[in-house]
Formats: sequence, C-alpha cells, structure tokens
Amino acid sequence: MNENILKIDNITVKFGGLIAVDSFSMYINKGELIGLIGPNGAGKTTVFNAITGIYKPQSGKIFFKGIDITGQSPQLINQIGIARTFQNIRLFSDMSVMENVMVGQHSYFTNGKALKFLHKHDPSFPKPSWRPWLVGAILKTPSYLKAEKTMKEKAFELLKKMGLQKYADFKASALPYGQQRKVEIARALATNPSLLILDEPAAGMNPHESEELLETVKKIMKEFSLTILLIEHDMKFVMNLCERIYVLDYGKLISHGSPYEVQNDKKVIEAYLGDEVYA
Amino acid sequence: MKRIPLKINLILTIAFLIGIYFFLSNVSVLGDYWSRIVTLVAIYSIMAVSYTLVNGITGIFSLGQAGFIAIGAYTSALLTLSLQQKEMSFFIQPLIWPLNSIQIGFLPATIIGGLVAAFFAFLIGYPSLRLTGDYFAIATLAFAEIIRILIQNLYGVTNGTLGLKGINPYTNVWWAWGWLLVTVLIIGSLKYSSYGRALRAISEDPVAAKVMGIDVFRHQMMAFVISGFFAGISGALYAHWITTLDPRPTSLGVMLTFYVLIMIVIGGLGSITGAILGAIFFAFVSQWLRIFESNITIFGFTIPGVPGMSMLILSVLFIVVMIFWRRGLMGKEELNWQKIYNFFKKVEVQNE
Amino acid sequence: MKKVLILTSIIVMIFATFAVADDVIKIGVALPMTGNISSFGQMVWQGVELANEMFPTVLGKKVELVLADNRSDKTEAANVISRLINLSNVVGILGEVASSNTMAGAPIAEKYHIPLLSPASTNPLVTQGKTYTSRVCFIDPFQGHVAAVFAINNLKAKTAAVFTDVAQDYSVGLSNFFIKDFTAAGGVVYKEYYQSGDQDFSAQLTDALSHNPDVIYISGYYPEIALMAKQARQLGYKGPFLAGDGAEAPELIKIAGSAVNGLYYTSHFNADHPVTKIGQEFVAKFEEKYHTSPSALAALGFDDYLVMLNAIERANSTDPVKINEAIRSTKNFEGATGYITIGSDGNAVKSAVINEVVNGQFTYVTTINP
Amino acid sequence: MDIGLNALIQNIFNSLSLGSLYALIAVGYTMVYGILRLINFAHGDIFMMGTYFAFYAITIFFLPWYLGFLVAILITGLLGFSIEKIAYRPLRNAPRISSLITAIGMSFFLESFAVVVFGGIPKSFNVYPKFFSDIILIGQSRIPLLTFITIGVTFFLFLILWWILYKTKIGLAMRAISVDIPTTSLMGANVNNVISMTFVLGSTFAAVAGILWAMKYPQVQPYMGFTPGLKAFIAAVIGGIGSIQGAIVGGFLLGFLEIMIVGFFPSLAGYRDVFAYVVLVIILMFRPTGIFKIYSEQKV
Repeated sequence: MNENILKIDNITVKFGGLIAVDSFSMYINKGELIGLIGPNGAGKTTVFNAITGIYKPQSGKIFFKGIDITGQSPQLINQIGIARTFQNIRLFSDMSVMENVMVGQHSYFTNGKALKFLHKHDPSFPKPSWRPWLVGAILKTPSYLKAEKTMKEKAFELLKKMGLQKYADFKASALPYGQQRKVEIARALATNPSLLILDEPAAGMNPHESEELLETVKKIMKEFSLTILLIEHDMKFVMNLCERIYVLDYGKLISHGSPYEVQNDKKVIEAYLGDEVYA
Repeated sequence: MKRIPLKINLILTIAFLIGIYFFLSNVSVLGDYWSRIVTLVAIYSIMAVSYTLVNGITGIFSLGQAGFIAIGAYTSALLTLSLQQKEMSFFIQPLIWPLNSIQIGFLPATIIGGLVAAFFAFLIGYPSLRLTGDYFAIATLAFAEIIRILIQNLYGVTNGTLGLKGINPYTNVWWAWGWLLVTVLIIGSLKYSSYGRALRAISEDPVAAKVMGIDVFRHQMMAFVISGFFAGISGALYAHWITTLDPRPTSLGVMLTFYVLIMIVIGGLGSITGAILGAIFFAFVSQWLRIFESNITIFGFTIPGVPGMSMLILSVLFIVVMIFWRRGLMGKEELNWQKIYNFFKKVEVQNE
Repeated sequence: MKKVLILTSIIVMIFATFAVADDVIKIGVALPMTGNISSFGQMVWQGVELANEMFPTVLGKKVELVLADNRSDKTEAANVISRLINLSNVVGILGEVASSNTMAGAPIAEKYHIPLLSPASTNPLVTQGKTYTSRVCFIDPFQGHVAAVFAINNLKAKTAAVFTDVAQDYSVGLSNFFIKDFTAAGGVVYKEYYQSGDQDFSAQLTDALSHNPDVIYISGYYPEIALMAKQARQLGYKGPFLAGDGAEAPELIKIAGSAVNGLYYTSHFNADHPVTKIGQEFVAKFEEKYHTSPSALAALGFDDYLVMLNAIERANSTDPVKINEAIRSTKNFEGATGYITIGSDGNAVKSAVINEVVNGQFTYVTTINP
Repeated sequence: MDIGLNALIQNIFNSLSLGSLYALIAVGYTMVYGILRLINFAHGDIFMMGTYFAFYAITIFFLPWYLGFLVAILITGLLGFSIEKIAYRPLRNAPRISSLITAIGMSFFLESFAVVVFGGIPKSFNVYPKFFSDIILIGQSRIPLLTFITIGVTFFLFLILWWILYKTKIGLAMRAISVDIPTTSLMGANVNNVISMTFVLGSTFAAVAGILWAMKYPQVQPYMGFTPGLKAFIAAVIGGIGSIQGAIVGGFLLGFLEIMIVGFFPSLAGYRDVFAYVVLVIILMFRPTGIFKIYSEQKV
C-alpha cells in the first residue's frame, strides 16, 4: 500500500476570477510533521479548507491513505481521520470545555456513512453495522449510557493530557487564549484522527506559551502516533518542529524541502521580503 | 453559593411533579375557564418547546411552525370526526375515499397527526435545509403558506374555507399536560445527550461542527423532523380543544408562528423550561392585558379602554427583550432547583 | 429589589381577579372589537348598547352587559365564551359575528347549557346539531335563494358572473347556494375566484366581462366588493352588481364612490324603510345617539338583545335552560329587522330586504318573504 | 379574438402597474439587505404607515393633496430613520437572527400601533384628485390615468435613485458599504449616516408606493402592508436580494406572473399565492442569489 498518508495532486481552487490555489501538490508520509508557510494571503488556509472538504477544488485530486477524498463532505473527511483547528479559534463558546471535547467524539454514533465509504474503497475496513443510537440517546438505554460514560472518561483523559483538567467545567469562552488553543487541539484529537492539521497554533501567544505548546504538540504526536500538518508564522516554531516545509506564494508552490533548504531558498526570501515591504 | 445535592434535587423534582398533579386534578375548582386556559397553556408549551428545538437549540431559524401545527390539527381531526359529521360538513365537495369511512380514537389520531406532520417536515426540510440563515427562514415561511393555501383550496380533503367543525372536544387537562410531559422528556433527553451537544455545536458554529465530524444537514433534519412531530401533536391537541378548524391566516397561519416566536424569545431561545415559561407568560399576559382594553376606573375617573392595546404592549415587550435582554428569561440554560435556590438566596440578601 | 418586584408583579398578575356584582341579570356579549373584522363587531355593539339603553331592565332587575372582545381570533372566540360563562356567570350570550368564531364558542355554550344567540352568523353549519346556539338572522341558503330569485325576476338576468372569496366560508357557501338556485332556474354562471385581502381583480374581471354577463354576483365582504365594483366600472362594465349582506357598510360607498351605483344586495334591514314600529323607533334613537343611520348589523345587534330579553321575560326566570327554550319558541317577535320566528332548530325565519345603492345611498327596493 | 387582444392589453397594463408598486417596495427591502444583510420585515408596515400619514395629513390637517403626499413621504422617511436608530442599531453587532426577530417584532408593533391609534376599521382613501381615476381608451382597453401615473412616477423615482447611487457621494458610500462595512468605515465614510440614509430612502419609496397603492385600491387598514410587503420581498429575492436592478426586474416579473396566471387561468385564482411562493422556493433552491447575482456569502 501507499506510505503517503496524504497526497495532494495538482489542486486548483478559484473564487470567481481569483485563483487562490494554483495547481498545488504535496505529500505527507505517515508520522511526519510538515509545515506549510507563506506570506499573508498566499492560500495556505485555502489548502487546509480544500483538504478538510470545506472548499471543493476545481481541479486536481486529494488522496488520504490512498483513497480519493476530493469533494467529500467535511464530516466524512473528519470521520475517516483528518482533524483540524482554526486560525481564529472556533470553539463552541457557550459550551463547557468538557462538552467541546465531547462534541468531537459525537461521530462515534453517526459514522455509518464514513465506514461505508471506507469499506467501499478498501474492503479491509470493517462493514458498518447500524445501531439506533438516536433512539438510545432519547430513551437513555444502557448501551447508550455505557458509550457515553466511556466517552466522558476518554474526554477527561484527553483534557488531562493537555493539562486542561481543571478547566473541564469552565465555559470555553472563559478560558485564556492560550488554553483555548489547547482545547481546540483536544477537541480535534477527540475525533480520533490519524492526520492533524493545525492552522497557526501559536498565533497570538507569547514566547513562553508557544514554547509550552511546542512541547505539547511533540508529546501528543508521539502519544497518539499522529501525522501533523501545520501552518505557522512563527518561523522559530516551524524551523524547530518541522521535518519538511512547503512554501506557498500567491497560490503557487515556490519551494519545498528541509527547514534549512527552504530558509536559504532565494524565492522564499524574495517572497517574504516582498511581503514585508508591501504589507 | 451552596450546591444542591443530587438527592434533594430528585426529591424536589418529585414533589414538584406531585404538586403539578394535584394542581391539575383540582384545577376544575377554579372553574372551567381556568382549566381551559391551563389546557391551552400546555398546548402552547408543546408548540413552544418543539419550536425551540429548531430555532433555539439547533439554531436554524424556521418560520414554518404553523404549517406543521396545521397539518397535525387537520390530520387528527379528519381521523376522529364522526362519519355523520363529515357528511354534514362536506356539502360543497364530498370527502375523498379513505377518509370518509374512517373514525379512530383520539390517541392514535394524535400520533398519526404527529407522524404526518413529521413526514411533511422531512419533505420541506430536505430542500430548505440546504439554505442558510434568512433564506431558510423565508423558505419555511413560504412552505407554511403553501400548506395553508392548499388546505384552503383542497375542498375534497379539508373542506376548504368552510373548515371542519364538530370535532370532539377530547383534549382536556390530562391529555395536554401528559403530552407536554412526553414532549419535555423526549426533547430534554435529546438536548442532554451526545446528539444535543452536536445540535448546540451546530447552532454555534456549523462549519466547526462539520469539521468535528458532525453531519450538519442530517442533524438539522433530525431536529426539524422531531420538532415537526411535536408541532403536529400540539396541532392535534389544539384541534380537539377548539373543536373547529379553518385555514385563515389568523388562525393557523403566520400569526400563529409569530405568537409561538414571541413565547420562545421571551422565554429564552434554546431553553426548554424557558419555552414553557414563555408560553405561560404569553397565555396569562394576553389575558391579563385585557384590563387595558376595557374601561378602567381610578378615583372616579374612567380611562376608556383601547382595543388592541394588549398586542401593542406585547410587541413592545418583544422588541425590548430582543434589544436589551436578548437571552430572555432563561437564555439557553434550563431552570433547575439550583437556579431557584440562587434566585431566592439573592433576594434575601438584598432584603437585609 | 428588582427581583422582589418581578416576583410580586407575577403574583399580582396571576391573582388579578375581577369584581362580581349581584342583583343584576348578566348577559354576555362576545364580539370582535379588534382585529380584522372589528368593524362588524363594533356595528353590532352599537345596536346592542342602544337596545340596552332603551330597555335596561327585565324581570324588575337591571341588565348588565358584559362585553368580551375575541380579537377576531378563533382561540380567543372560544376563550371568551368560556370566560363569560365561568367567570362572569352570564345567563345568556349575544354573539358571535363570524360563523367560524361562533362555531368555536358553541360547544362550550352547549356544555354549560347557556344560550348563545348570534346576531349575524349566517352559515347553515352554525346551529346544525346544536341545542343552545340560535340566531336572529336568516341563513345563507335563504339569502342565496333570494338573490337568485331577484336576479331572475327583477333584473331579468340570464347570465351571471359569480365572484367567490375562496378565503371566506361565508362567501363560498353563499355562492354555492346562489349558483344552485340560479342554474336551477335556467341561468348560466361564470365562476371567478379571489381572496379577501386581494386588491387587484382586474384579471378576473377582464375574464368575466369577456362573457358579457347580465349581472355580477359578488358573495364576499364589502372591502373587496367596493374595489371590485370600482375596477369593473373602469373596465367598462355598466350592468348591475348583486351581493350578499357582507356588502352592507358605509365604507362600501366611501371607497367605491359612484362605482357601486346599481349594486343590489340582500340584507336584513333598511334604515330608510323599517318594516316595524320598533324599527322606526330604533332608527330615530340610533340617529340621535350616533349621528348616523344604523347599519343592518346594528339592527341585528339590537334585535339580538331584544329577543334575548323577550325570552327571559317569557321564561320568567333566569334559568338559562328555560331562557333557551323561550328563545327557540320565539314567534313573530317584532324586531327592528322584521318579524322574527325562531324554530326549534335555532334558525330564524324572517323576510329579507333587497337594497340598492343609488347615488351613494342605500335605498330600499323590495322585501322578499320566505 | 378582438376581446382576447383587449384582455391582453388590459392585463399588460395591470401587470405594469402592479409590478411598479412591487418594485418600489422591493427596492427598500433590497437596499437594506444589501447594506445590513437584514430582512426588514417591518418594511411592509412602513408602507402602511405611509398611507395613513397621507390620509391624516389631508383629512385632519387639511393640506392640499400634493402637499399632504409630500409631508407623508417625508414623515415616513423619518419613521424609517427612527426605526433603524431605535430598534436595529443596538443590534448591529448581534447575530443576524436577532435583528431578524426584532424586525418581525417591529412589524408586529407597527400593526398593533395602527390598530390602537388609527382604529381597525378600514378607512376609505378618497383624498386624491378625482381626475386620477379618469379613463384613457387604448383601442378598446380602458386604462385609468392612475396606471400611467404609477408607471411614470416609478420610472422617475428609479431615475432619481440611479442618480443618487451613481452621481452622489452618499450613493458611492452606499455602494461601498454594501460590499464591505469595516473597510468603508476605515476609508472615512460615516457608516451610521449612510445606513440611516438608506432607511430614509427605502421608507420614502415605500411611502410613495403606499400612496399609489391606496389611490389604486382606495382603502387603508392596519394589516394592508403584510401581503404587499411579503410579495415585494419575494420580488426582491427573485431579482437577487441586494441588487437594485434585481428588485425592479423581480417586481415587474412578479406583477406579470400574478396578473397573467389569474388572467389566463381564472380557476386557479385560489392558488395564485402558491405560485408566487413556489417561484420563490425554486429560486432559493437553484439560484439563491436570484437573477442578478450580487455577492456570494460563503466565507469561512
């Protein structure tokens, strides 16, 4: 089988006349930590939105574990193993931290479509078996309550690992910024991903917080045997963390390689200098 | 602040339910008028709770509730009407075949009314839920109006504008409050389940919910259909309370949707207990405000009553709540003993 | 402090009760005083109020009218009947106006054996199968019949365009009865449909006029009739209009002006041609009090009160069941709208008046007896 | 066949005059939506208030009709201004649903207000000069002068609107704001003034439509705004809400649809509104941006 966990093949995303991403390709191997960088408006978040199914690319294909997922719905893509965070934190602010994480676990009850999809493309995945979870949830049947209890324990476990257990009952919006980022990561982890996509996880953090986050990311990566793709502006963060880096400018891939290679690429320097000058 | 332990919570709840039971079984002492109003309050509450599941908890703004209420009302009424009554009423066009020879009991008719309404909710939700925000609101409003106009024109099924009359007055305090209990238990249980969390997540941020693996469309559809079911139930209860139905815009049209909207906005969008409080508030206040519509005599001066005053006051209240107190009585929270305890605690402190 | 206020106000609101006085005979009046048919309610109320002023006592006791507004709303229509019976302890109820509202209230009156006497609900279904619901007005089949007879005999019409308001049970029923009798007598009808609240009828009129009908029969209410007449005249129609009692309102002429000249309508009453002595007295007193001539609805309201009062007198009791029996045995009672006989089915048998609009005035044409 | 042609001409003029009125009201909906993304449910009731103002200006204050109409139009503009200021401005940054609910409340309020203050009984609006209802013969079709006046006034108002939008500074600001509020305010335009101006403009148009409406169907009552309001809104959606051209085209389209359906299929008159709603739903399903696509909403 394919060792690429994610393979993007020449995708193009347009909005009206504007080409946001222009025949972009990349691949990620299992267990890698990849960075995607580029000046403002380069199309990084658009790439993320295309991977997670929020935008449909006009052309090109996206493969996850060798399965073509182009144009699938965001929920299906999430259920088969890609989770993400947002650049501007998008927690469910009226809900408690615990509830936020448990929302991430909800697809356990409703993943029939995703299992069917997987089974169709790769018969080695188990066939889905339908269970009336909704009726169970309303009537509070023992099997539902058991599932819910397991979820709760797992969610608490996750919060513990992220160092958030003391905030479990807090409203998400009541947390400091840095902690909210962590909750968002915990929530993404709760969906059981094999690929985690982080959109500027360190944005708005002070050096101390971002240092702490760096450690957390490394820790969870090991613990959950994750593959991670991230966008980050904090160069130090990226250079310290990533094994390979892709550089986008004006929707086009301009450079790709190890942090060292990218750092010394003329095109990259130009792009960033240009950005500085005109920003 | 002191936390009320679970045990006391449970005891209080049981005591409260017993209290309600005694209140309802003795409500006839207050007179038939009050037991009618108490019944109506329960019917309004079911309408409001089913509406808040969509508009509050799931956060999609539907303006089509009256359509489902109407479907439930007509379906159940057509099923319980006596054959003789059907023959008498349908004098412009006879009633179509299966309906003209069926008469069934109230309970199955109510449930079928709910199911038919739920089915229509599915039919309407399927295209409409692909729209967002205001567009969804308008589409549901349009569908509700289409339903009403069809009822108005399909003489062979609904007797058109002549409406139905002579519907058996089955709905009493027990049916209405019994169904309210069922509605609250089911929708409450749904709200406090994994599915409810998903619905609340959708109401806050549909895109984030999608990316968390939640099939937004299916969940919204689920909420919409369940809401349609209970709207249908409330319609069936209403039909057997009022005993005559017609498709006027003022009786089962947009107006009704607006009334229910007032209830849930005042109660707090997204709160089940809030919806009930809103319904109680609406039923009593619109009765109480009648004072302003009849002449009032104070110290020998007679202030002439102004017709229409009660609706004016309600609409002002509605706007004021929206502007200054958007969470209404309860916000998205539920009323529980802890909150009541806190409320009285604070009152005491302030009195000292 | 704020919370105490909230609490007290809630308690006050719930327990706000209404004073009850004794030694009077209470008659409930359930009418739409607000909402979209409020004008009908207010006209009926004028008649009832005047009748109460003229005849304030019965059985030596003062009559107290308890007015309850149903806001033209059906839920409220049922509620106010219950409210009048249970809270105000009335011995009988005058009302309601719209047939659908009367039907909503009737089962409650039935349950408590309180007579409900409607001034103007003309739909045949209203009293059907009811023991305690009666009325002082004639019913739609009779009205439709009268209109058809009048069209054929007096207007010499062979073809008629019939405009039905599909949103009003009143109109649907009336058109139905008119068409039945008109076609039975060999006439040809062209059916057109509209809805109350519509303001543009040019499409239907254009279609109807292409058949050159001898008469246009409009079975709806006056707002639409006025607009329709106006638009029909603009489209060049010169023939007569014919309508039911829904046409009767001063606003008809105010809105349509000269366009409704040549509009005939079946009615309960004509103020310029009262058929009874009490009718003349009523018109005089009414003009004195309100400075305008009374409408048919006011006259019906007046009669409604009188029939109720007369029934109480004949029953010589305030027992609602006896009053109801007396109501249903009213024979040739002299009211403002004519001699009223109420059968055991609760329907009134009485003559109908045909009025015509001539130069902005409702003028009496003829009386047609049942 | 002669009758058929006459009927057709008659129906075309009917459609044009009904369409003009829908278009005039729809413009108000669409401008507010374009700028605030708010469905101003109260717009139909502003239209109703406009006719009442005209009625009372002439019957109580004995103004000559032209002056009465002018005063009514100005007062209605003021009403629109105050509604925005009192009810909508505090909710500018609230979720859009909140402002939508408030708009529904506002509609409810204006209707109840009219019932309480003006009374529920319809009033006849016979306060305009009689020559307006003179008949002009075209072939054998009889067209009231008012129809021509309606079409003419509508055309004239749209010229003015075009001039305001494309030749004045405030018009430029309006167009800019409808694209992007924050950026425009950064560029120095006073957003509040521009939004107020939009409401004033939309309300005055509604008042003109109301007066023309009341002359055509000469009665005023508190609930008269609901149906035309809803229809005009449908027109705005059909045309592409947010687009002025769309509102105009949509208004005329709906006018034609309604008149022609009833004109050619008289037995379907009872279902007439169903057609309007079905068209609305179809447009929403398949082309939610209407005929004139003005913006796309999807922003993540």
